[in-house]
Amino acid sequence: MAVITYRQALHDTLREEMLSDENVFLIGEEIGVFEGSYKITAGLLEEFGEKRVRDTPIAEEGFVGAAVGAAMLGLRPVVELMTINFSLLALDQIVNHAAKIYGMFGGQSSAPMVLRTPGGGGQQLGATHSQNIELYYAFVPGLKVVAPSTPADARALLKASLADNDPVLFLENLALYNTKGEVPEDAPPAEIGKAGVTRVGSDITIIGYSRMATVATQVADQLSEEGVSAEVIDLRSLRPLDRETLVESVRKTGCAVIAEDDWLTYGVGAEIAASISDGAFDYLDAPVRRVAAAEVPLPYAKPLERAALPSAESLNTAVRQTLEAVGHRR
Amino acid sequence: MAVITYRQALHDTLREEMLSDENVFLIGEEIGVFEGSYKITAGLLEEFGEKRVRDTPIAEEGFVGAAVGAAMLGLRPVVELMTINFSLLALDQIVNHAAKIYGMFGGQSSAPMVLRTPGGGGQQLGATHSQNIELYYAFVPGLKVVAPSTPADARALLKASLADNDPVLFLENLALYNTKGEVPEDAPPAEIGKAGVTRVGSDITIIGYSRMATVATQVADQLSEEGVSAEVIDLRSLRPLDRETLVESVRKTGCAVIAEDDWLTYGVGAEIAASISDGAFDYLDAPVRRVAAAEVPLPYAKPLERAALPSAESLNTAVRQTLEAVGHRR
Amino acid sequence: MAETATRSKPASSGSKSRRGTRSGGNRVQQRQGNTALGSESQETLRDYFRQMSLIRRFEERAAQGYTQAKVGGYCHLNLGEEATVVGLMSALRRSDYLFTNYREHGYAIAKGIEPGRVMAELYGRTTGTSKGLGGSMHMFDTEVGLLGGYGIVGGQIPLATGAALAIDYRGGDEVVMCQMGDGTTNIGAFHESMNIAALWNLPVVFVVINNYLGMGTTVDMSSAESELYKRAVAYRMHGERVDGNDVVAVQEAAGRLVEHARKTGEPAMLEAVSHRMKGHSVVDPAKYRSAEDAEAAREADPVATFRSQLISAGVLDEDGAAEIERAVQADVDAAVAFADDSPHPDPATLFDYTYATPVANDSRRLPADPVF
Amino acid sequence: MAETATRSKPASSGSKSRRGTRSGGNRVQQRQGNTALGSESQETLRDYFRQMSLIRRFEERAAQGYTQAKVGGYCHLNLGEEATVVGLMSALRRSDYLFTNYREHGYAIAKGIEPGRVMAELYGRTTGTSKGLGGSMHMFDTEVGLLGGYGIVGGQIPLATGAALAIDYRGGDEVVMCQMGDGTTNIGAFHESMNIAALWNLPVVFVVINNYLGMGTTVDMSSAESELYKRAVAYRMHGERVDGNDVVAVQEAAGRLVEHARKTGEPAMLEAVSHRMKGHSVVDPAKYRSAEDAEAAREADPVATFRSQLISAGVLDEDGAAEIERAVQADVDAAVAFADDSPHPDPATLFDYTYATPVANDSRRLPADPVF
Ligand SMILES: Cc1ncc(C[n+]2csc(CCOP(=O)(O)OP(=O)(O)O)c2C)c(N)n1
Ligand SMILES: Cc1ncc(C[n+]2csc(CCOP(=O)(O)OP(=O)(O)O)c2C)c(N)n1
Ligand SMILES: [Mg+2]
Ligand SMILES: [Mg+2]
Repeated sequence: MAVITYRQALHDTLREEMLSDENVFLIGEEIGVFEGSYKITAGLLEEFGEKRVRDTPIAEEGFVGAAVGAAMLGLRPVVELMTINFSLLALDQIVNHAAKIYGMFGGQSSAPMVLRTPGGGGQQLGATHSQNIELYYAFVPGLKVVAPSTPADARALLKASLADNDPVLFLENLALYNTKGEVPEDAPPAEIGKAGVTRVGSDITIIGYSRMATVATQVADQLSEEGVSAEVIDLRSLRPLDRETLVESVRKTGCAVIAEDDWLTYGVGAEIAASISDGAFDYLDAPVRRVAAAEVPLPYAKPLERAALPSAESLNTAVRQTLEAVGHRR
Repeated sequence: MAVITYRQALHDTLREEMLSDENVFLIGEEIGVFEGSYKITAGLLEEFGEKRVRDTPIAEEGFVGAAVGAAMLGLRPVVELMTINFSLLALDQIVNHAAKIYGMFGGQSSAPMVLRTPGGGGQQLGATHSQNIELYYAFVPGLKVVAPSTPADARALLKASLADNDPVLFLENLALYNTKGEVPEDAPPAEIGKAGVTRVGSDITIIGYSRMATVATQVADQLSEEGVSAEVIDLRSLRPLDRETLVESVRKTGCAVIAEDDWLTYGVGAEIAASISDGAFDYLDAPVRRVAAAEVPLPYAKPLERAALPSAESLNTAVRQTLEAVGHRR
Repeated sequence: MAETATRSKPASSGSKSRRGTRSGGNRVQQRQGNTALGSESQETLRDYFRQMSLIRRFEERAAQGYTQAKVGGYCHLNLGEEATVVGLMSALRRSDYLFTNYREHGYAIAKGIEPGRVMAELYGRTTGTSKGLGGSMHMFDTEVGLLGGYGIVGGQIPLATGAALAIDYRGGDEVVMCQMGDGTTNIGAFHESMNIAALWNLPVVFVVINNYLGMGTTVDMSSAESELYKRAVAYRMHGERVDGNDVVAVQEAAGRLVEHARKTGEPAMLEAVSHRMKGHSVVDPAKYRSAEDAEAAREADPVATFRSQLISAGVLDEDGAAEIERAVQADVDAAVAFADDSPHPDPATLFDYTYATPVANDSRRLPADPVF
Repeated sequence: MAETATRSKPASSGSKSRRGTRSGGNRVQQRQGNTALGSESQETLRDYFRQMSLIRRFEERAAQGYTQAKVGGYCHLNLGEEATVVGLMSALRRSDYLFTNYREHGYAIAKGIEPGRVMAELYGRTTGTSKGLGGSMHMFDTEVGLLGGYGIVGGQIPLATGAALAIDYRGGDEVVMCQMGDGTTNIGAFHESMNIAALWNLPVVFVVINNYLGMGTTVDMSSAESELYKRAVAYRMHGERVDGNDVVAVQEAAGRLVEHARKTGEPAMLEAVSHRMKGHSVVDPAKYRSAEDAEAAREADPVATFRSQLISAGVLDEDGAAEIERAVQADVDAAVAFADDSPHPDPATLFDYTYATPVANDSRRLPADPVF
């Protein structure tokens, strides 16, 4: 079992899948000669050649749509969208086409493809380059959306996504690429649609996904030193959403805090909060709390950016306040 | 006070605003020679000429972006996007540009424009032409989103949107165009960011917007005949969201049902449910219930379409079940 | 000094004057082409006539079905475009792939789908091309290689390009045809995909049906270069224009470009100048059209024209023509009967077509169902 | 027979061979143009040199600021493009409008913003061009008509077209310049906006800075028509190419097109062939570039070239040049000092720039704030 980065896990899994299935190919901007904006695909052009690693013009609608068309004929494209911000330019091909091919035509064809793309702020990239808009995909029937937070999950969910016959939005995060973790090489693909309980606890449930799942774990660790037993749930799959796991946990702990990198109002956490408030109605001892980004176009200047984004500190504060509200004693 | 259709109210208000401010102009596909896909702009090309009523090529990203640029120089474009489904092609210009102009450049310029577009299913237009994706706009700081459900609101909110210095997504609905209502001609512009209590009641709160606000009223009327006193809230503004009005109502009634035309998971109703579950935590006698569209690419065939979409019947059922859950006796 | 690109003079003087009017210049020029019957066999020519007549009659019945509320949603007809449709489809093999816009009933039939299944789709029945889930705009049939009619303007272009990429990837010898309207050449996806297809040398023929109108907007109102085939130049792609009222000319041009693509992998663009005889969709009264223009469209009627041509050329006599017309009438009647007798989808199947691979926790809730 | 569009032979044989290599043909051809000093006054020429030197020095200091962690985010420099930048900006009036991509520091300075305010933006300070909210990619100044640097590739093109629409609407005599890179000509927004500008006759000059690279992707890898100015033909728009290393030639061409647009309202496209001396952004080591290519970029250095030209032509002597260089060095030092001394934005102002018109119930919550 190797300890590798999230980046390496993605790279290695892509390579393995390309070796084992010649229908798998990579397509996107700057993934070949440039080796990927975030170097996930480094070395793959050299190893697999231009047919399997296809550099595209800057034409998100065009090359994402081309991947959809190729998938309809049975290939398995893995698209890299440089960041999720640019995916807006391809949204019509994803939402109105990829997601509808199977249903609209009565199940005759589908679009088995993986759309890899990182979200995330915190790098001073400014308002248009720091967004977390996975909601746009999680909302759409016909798409599946997964969001690994660890190198092991990156591997297991990428394998699952490539084995799936539907279009899968595979959410990465700029801040996770250099994080490390153990990656069992013989682990089976993950099950899409299942959340993971990554820390078992009894006092409070903290829910996150992607970067904020790792922040949640961090905060749980901090709190455990103070005798608080926090359960952490990593959603892993945003669509389908595993409501059962969420509700089961909150029925046990009686309270929950959601940690999300996107904007609060209408964000992914809204559905989580609504679902928990519904499914654990009789068990909740305090309102479900959400920690999310301030609702502003994210500023460039560091002090403002820092103030706007959720962090271990803000999550910690919210967890403590919730524990206080339910009368938890440390 | 005239009784006119929602369509007529939009038409008349556009005309008035064009008469009173020569910076106001209309731009969109088929709005001039064709008189609008849904005839909102009928006659305006003839009256105001090609400068004020500009037919565009089929180029959503191009003409919406052109409207943003024109707004930056102080014009007041009213864009018609034929249906909200096609707005996906312009989303980058709306979300990454219009919504960011004010904040990203430190308040030096803004994009005062109104993006009119209808949502709505139920016309057998199939999966790509029947979506309700106002969420994509309601989620974005920098945008404002309003959704009138009556002719009077259409007028009052359109006036408010045109008076506003920010980009406003003005949500219409195919099923509302022919609905009628009283329109006071001297009413002031509405206040963006405020919901309306359209029926006062004490037993349950029903919340809707756009078409579903009218369905909510209909159901409240049905129930009142049976002695149920339902309060109806029409959101009117999705961004900003008037949580106070919602919570105040539910603190009184103790239970709530949300009626929405979009998909349930991650839909607009998720935020409403989350907000109510939080703000009225100590007052809720039953979980907040949501009535929404089935999560499928909407099929063409009538029996399937009918089954998939929310209606007065499904809302009525959910309200009755919620009343039962709280032990309401008729 | 800098190099300078050729700058052709616009046909009309400014944007203003182009609004609401149509410059007829090019159109007349198109109509005057000598319509020879080419080297096609008499049998082929008669079959073209049969197919064109079938599509004509089918579309008339589709409109009627709409009036009778048997057909719903949007319904766009190929009336006036029959020669183009049949000419194009005759250039394709069954194994070749076709992507179209929403105006595709005729293409579906000419590509080889039973008219009954096409009508059943309009009627929203389980026997339809898309099991009734797609409707008029969204026909599909893997068997005959119709990979979809698409309702989003331009949406089919990236998909078609991607299908050609898959063919190239596998070294297959199929060709993709991507049909679209004149108005569609102004959308971003057109540009992105034309560039990609040319850059990567993909076997796809982009066909623009220039019926001079996108809804009510004329080509002159929407395209700065109104000779649409010239836009191929921006991608170093071959482009040409053909009289879309001439089935033989269309078949010849399309066949040549398709076979060239098959042999070399090179894409091409073909503009077929055509007429839309009726409104944009069944419900559009087309009040914006001038009397002359509507008259011109009626006069250009490709089915009537081809009929007379075949009769003058001795390929058909009046009786033979009438017999074909009776036969297609019977085919359409049968299609309607088939559609009418077919079952509506069962609401219980609502959730069967969202995902190809079932996964845990998929939402299968009706509007009145609670979340928990 | 159908009409046929000209089909120019691609420079290289197929898509495969174009990957990872760069066809040098056009480039050499560009470099050989005779660089005359034109009819500009000596003072103007010296000022061009001053501005070019200022931008050079500024960008070097910006890179340094990045290394010192004074500057964050993405940071794209104009190193190698100084002649283009200064030539273009000299063609505009202060009242003309400019929209650019994210590689705009030099444009901001040459359009008239104090270098200190540009540096302060990079430093994220309240005195910056966008109050520190925009950063390197998002400079803006209403006073000098810089209507924004934009980070989304192609995002500025529709906006610029719309600004030109506003000028046309009001009958003003301003002109819009819309700057973009070579890679940007492949995105849909380019096509849609070029068409709209030509169709509606809008006073905008689209300038493509062809530095042969979009990140690591060459023009040959991304554009089926690699002579980018020829793409204007698809819109019946005038297009031309100029040597972007020649400040006088750039000024002349841009000035001519800008004045033509001012007089007639007609848009145009200008391609300036240029070099990117360093990586795509400050952090890019550009390993993908061949040694010759990197060497060629270094050799083409427009600042050094122009300096020698001015000296040989007697417009400057070595002392005069050195004096200018000292002066711009001082300007840049002052800019850095100004930036360094300027205040960081106060977190309390976080919610002040979301809406221009305040309305009820706006969310002004920090991450740790509860909803209720
Ligand atoms: C992206 C998008 N924008 C607008 C529409 C509405 N619309 C449907 S058909 C049409 C006109 C298309 O004209 P053309 O391409 O010439 O095809 P034709 O209908 O003439 O066959 C328009 C604007 C749409 N379906 N999709
Ligand atoms: C829509 C979009 N896609 C991708 C990117 C990432 N990106 C930033 S710059 C760039 C290359 C642009 O090249 P070019 O237009 O030639 O401009 P240059 O950087 O050479 O000035 C890319 C792909 C982006 N910012 N926006
Ligand atoms: Mg047309
Ligand atoms: Mg470049």
